[in-house]
Order: sequence, then structure tokens, then C-alpha cells
Amino acid sequence: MVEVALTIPPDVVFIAFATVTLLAAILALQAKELIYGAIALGASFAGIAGMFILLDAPYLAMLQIAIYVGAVVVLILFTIMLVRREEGEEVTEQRERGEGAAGLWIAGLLAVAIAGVAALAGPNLPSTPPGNALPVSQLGPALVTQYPVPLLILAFLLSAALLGAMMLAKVER
Amino acid sequence: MALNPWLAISIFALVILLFTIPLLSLPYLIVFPRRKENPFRDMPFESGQVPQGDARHRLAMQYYPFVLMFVVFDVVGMFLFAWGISFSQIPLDSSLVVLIFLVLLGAPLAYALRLALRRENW
Amino acid sequence: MVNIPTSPADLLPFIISIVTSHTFITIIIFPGMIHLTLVSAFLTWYERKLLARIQLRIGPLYAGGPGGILQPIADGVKLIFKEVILPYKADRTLFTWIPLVLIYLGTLPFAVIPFGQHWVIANLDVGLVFIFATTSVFPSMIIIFAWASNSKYPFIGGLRSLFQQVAYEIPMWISALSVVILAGSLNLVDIVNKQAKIWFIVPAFLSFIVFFICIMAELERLPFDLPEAEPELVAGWFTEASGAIFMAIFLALYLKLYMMSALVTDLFLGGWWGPPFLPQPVWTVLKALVVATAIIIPRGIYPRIRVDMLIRIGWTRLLVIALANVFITVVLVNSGLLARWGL
Amino acid sequence: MVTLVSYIIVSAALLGIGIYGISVKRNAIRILFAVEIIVNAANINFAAFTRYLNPPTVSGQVIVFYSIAASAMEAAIGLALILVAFRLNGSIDVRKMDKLKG
Repeated sequence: MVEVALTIPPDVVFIAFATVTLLAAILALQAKELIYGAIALGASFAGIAGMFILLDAPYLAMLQIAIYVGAVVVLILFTIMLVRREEGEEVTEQRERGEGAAGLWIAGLLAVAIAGVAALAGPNLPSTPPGNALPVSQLGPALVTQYPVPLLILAFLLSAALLGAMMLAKVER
Repeated sequence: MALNPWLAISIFALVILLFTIPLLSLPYLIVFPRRKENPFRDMPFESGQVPQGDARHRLAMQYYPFVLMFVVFDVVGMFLFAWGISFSQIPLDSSLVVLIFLVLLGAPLAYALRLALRRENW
Repeated sequence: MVNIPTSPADLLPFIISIVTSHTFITIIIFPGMIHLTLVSAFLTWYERKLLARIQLRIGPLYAGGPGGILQPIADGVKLIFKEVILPYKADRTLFTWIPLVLIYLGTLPFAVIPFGQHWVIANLDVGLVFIFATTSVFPSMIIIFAWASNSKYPFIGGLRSLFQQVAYEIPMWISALSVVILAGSLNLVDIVNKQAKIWFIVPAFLSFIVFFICIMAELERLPFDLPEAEPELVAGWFTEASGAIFMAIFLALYLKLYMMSALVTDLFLGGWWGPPFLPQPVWTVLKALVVATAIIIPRGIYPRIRVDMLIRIGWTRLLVIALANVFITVVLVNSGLLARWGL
Repeated sequence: MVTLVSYIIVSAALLGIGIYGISVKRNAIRILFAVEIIVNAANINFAAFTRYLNPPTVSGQVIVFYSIAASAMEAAIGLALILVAFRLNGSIDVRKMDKLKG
């Protein structure tokens, strides 16, 4: 008999999550129907939540799913259904020649540059995380004792966003 | 013997897939290949009326403010949970910040509700 | 640790070690799939029988066993072999695969709900937030399914379902927050262990009431069943579902009912704690079934409420009461009144 | 082997996808998708860097917390703006939002 430890192989899981995230992000931008795009965006966010789990931040992962997949995607779906034309036509993506290629070129160049710099700096970066991750209960004290001012600013941001969006969307009479 | 909980959850997810994929592949395997077009059978169900127009019409705006409020309070709820787990470890005067946070959000919520519940706004 | 067999002689001990392992038993048998399938099938029969008794009818009778208890099997066989009707211009991919996602969302939370000290699939530190994250994906899936079926009744039902679940999710979370403050943990096993001396329904009674009302609305049960109001919307957002698809949705809804009942049991009713003449899991299942009964009974008794009343109750009354509960809990914890129960 | 660099590469790829979306797409909702993708790329970096810090700290996680909250609000406002634009122009094509043009 050969004894094998039953653990998550981090490489395989990481590659799986990264593939899901990137492919879904591409699909979110390229899908024909906006509804499919919104679903793909949700899948991409779920993949990022998986990466947060790998990074030992499970609370962040759950936050990501609850806020993005649970709330923002609902809002996006709602808006998509509100802005449909009466005859049921989606907005088409007509594009001038060369535009797509130029965008792809710039974006690819930027991404490759960042990734290249990171890879060059790779040997100087820590390759393994320090032993134990901090437990979830560390998040609350950091939130209210170290960063209380952002919390209060967040209250203003939330109220401004709520009232602003509502005032924008309401019908003028 | 305790397994990594996330590994246990992923095994559980795979098992659910094994149980449910056969159930939902049945329409693909049995039903869809033998379908014949029948416009009367495939008509949307409207209690015997002949459907008029597109069903995916632009939906009523009046639900929109509540979805908006949900997004805002989703965020608030997640912040409150992060504070709630470690309530006993935090000195009480630090928890005052959360009280101020909620009070600051109270007035906008009341006004937003007032706007949302007035039918002529939407 | 797993011993991978290298010779045929090792195969049998290997299989036995796998089948008797804690992981296998929890995932496949007890809190896992077999138990869930049986209980959700039982609940479909139980609801029909209970409603029939309330309305002085007999209910399912002929399908065999005492009181027609084999009715779910007959229903399942019937539904699997029925034709799946795809409405005109419906989106085939979404229409057939969203029910799978719904079953997933109904089943996955059971991974972190404990039925006994060791009867839990994953002892997760963020268990409660995991449940809330999975249940918060329901509304978007429902609206997508309603959109995909390209019919008017489902679309209206889906919209109602969306804004109802959205309105009651927030008070539900915030009333669960007082339990989290009392227990000081999001791990459901820890939360139940804290209730060894006193059930959280006693210090957090108002939270329990709010939570219970909110899960009634989340489950689209009467008096909050506007999304599937039969006289108006036929069957709400799953009007067009038929055959295997209808069965999948039905199963997902009953799984969600059982999941919410088990969640209430673990959060407020002391989970597996009870007089020791019954084993722990039996206590949890019994309490969950009692909660499920309490959720089902109003369907036979009450009329449904109006849409605007629903919104008003959710966003004004319940949210305010739930927030007030948080402060009451904070004061209770700080005043030391609960110290004799170790809280 | 998963190292810090792997996370940075995924994040850079997401950033690239997002920038492509912003620069090429005309549908306002898709541009919003692209913005959300870029914010998420930044979030991955924060979470990854804070995990690899020694001694461990949760500061990066707190930043991701605020970042997620801010981007959810940004989506809410952005979608409301799209609604208004649709009401004014009858379209959510950003090339047609040129009311100021003489």
C-alpha cells in the first residue's frame, strides 16, 4: 500500500480557477446576448472568489459572492431588462475596422508588460506564504480599530450612492 | 480525521453533480431528439388565451429602487458581520464607530424608502 | 491520509476503508445525499397530507404504505417520463440548466449545517456567511429562468420573487447577526456548542421572530407566496416548467425549505441539544421537521398579503426591528446578565 | 508551483481584458462590465500581496473590503446613469451619447 495525503493540490486548483476567471471575463465582453454576458461576469467573480479561498481569505470570498454574484449581477440583469428596445433588439456592437485589433494590441501589451515585470522581479518576491494565515476573527478588530475613518466615509459613500442613483432613475415630472 | 473543509465541500459538490446530471440530461437524451414542431403545444401558457406580443417586455420600474437598496444594504450587512464575529474582543468604545455608521445610514434609508414608496415617482 | 492499493488483495480493504470513512458517510449517507433525497421526498408528501388534514380532506392515499407515503416515488416516475415542453422562442440552454443550478444552491448549504457534534460535512469557519452567500444567488437564477421561458406569467412571477427575496434577505441577515454576536463565531458547530446551556431563542427572541418571518418570505410560503400566487399567475416563475425540469425545481424548493428549517434549528433552537435519550442527529432532524411544519401550516390557514404591504413590512418594520435587536443583544452581552450561561 | 507571481500574472491578464473592453466596446453596460473586471484585478493583487507579507496582516483584506463596497456602489450609480441615458437617447450606445455636439 502507498499512503497518500488527501489534500487540495494547489497548482491544479489555481489553474482551474484562473482559467474559469479569464475565460468567463472574455465571454462577459464577447457574448452575443447581454444576459449571457452578465452570467459570465458572475462566473468570473465566482472564480475570483475561489482564488481568495486559495489565498486564505475565506471571508473575502464569501463577500465577493454575496455582493457581486448576489447583488451587483441582479442589478445588472435588471438594468439589461429595463433597457431592451420595445421590439426586443439588443444594442448591436458594430465596430470600425482596425479598432478591435488596436484595443487588443494595447491591452495585450500592457498585460504582458506587467506580467513581465512581475516575472523579472519574481526571484526577489517571497515564493511561499508565511506559515499560518490569520483567522477570520482578525478582520473585525482591524476594521473598527485600525480603519474607523474609512468606515464612516463609507457610510457617506453608501448614502450618496443610494440617493444619487435613486434621484437619477426616478421619473421627472 | 478532519479533512480540509473546502476539500469536503468540493467533493460534496461533485457528488451533487453525479446525482443531478442524469436527471437533467434526460430531456436532452430522450425528449429533444424526437421533438416535432407543434406551434400550438409550444405556445406560452396563458390560460387558453392566444399570447399577444413579446413576453420579455420592458418591465415595470417600480421594483428598481428596492434592488438598489438591496445592493447598499448587502454591503452594510457584510460589514456588520465582520464586526459581529469579534464583538467580544473589541473594546466597547471602538464598537461605537459601528453605531455611528448605522445612524449615518438611517436618514438616507428613510428618505430612500419615502421616494421608493411613492408610486408617482416610478 | 488515503492508502492507494498496489495489489488486487488490497482492493477490498481499500474499498472498506473508503466506505467507512467519516467523509464518505457524511457526504453520501447522513447529512449528505441519501438523507437529503429521502427527507425532501418525505416533505413533499408531508405537506400535501398536512394541508389535506387542515382542510378536512384525505390527501394522498393510494400509492402504497401507510397513508400513501410512497406518493413521492410515483410522482417522480411520472415526472421523469413526461414530455418537456420548451416554450416558443425560449432559451433552451438556460431553460434546461438553471434548474440544476437551483438544486446546487439548495443542496450546497447542507455542507456546513451540522446535524450533530461530528455529523457535519465541512466544519467551516465562515459557515453562516457561506449559507448566506449561496442563498443570495437564488434571486438572480430565478429571474434568469423566468426570462428564459419567454412567457408573461413566469416573467411577472420572477420579478415578484426577485424583489421579495431581495427585500427580506437583509432583515434575515441582520437578525442572524445577534446570534453571531452571542456566539462570537460564524462556525455553525461553535454556534450550536454555545447553546448547550441556553438556547439562543431565549436571549434573542425578537430576532427569532424576525428570522422566521423572513425565511417564510424567502421560501415564498403563504402568506408571502406572491411569486406563485395561483389565482393570478398560475404557478409563478415556473409556470412553463414541465417534466424533469419541473421536478428539479420542485426538489430544489423543498431542499431549500429543509435547509432553512435546519438553519433555524441550529441558530436558535439549540441544534442537537436535547434530553440524551435520543442520539444527537435525531434531535436535529426532529426539530427541523417541527420548524418545517410551522412553515407549512400557514398555507392551509392564511390568505396572502398585498404587494405593497409586503414591501412595507420588509423594509420598514422588519429591518428596524432587526437593527434594534442587534443593540438589545449588545446591551445584554455587556450587562453580564447572560454570564451565568457562559455567554 | 503557485507563487505570488502567478497571481500577479492572472491579475495582469484580467486588467488587459478590462482595458480591451473599455477601449473597444460601445455598449455602455459592457463598458461597466470591463470596469468591474479591472477593479477585481486590483482586488486579487491586494489579497495576494497581503497573504505573502511576513509578519501576516489583514490590512490588504480590509482594503479589498472597502474596494468591493466602492465598486458595488460604482455599479449602482453607473447603471442608473445608463438608465437615464437610455431614457434620453433611446439607446445605450456610447457613440450616440453626443447631445453636446453642435
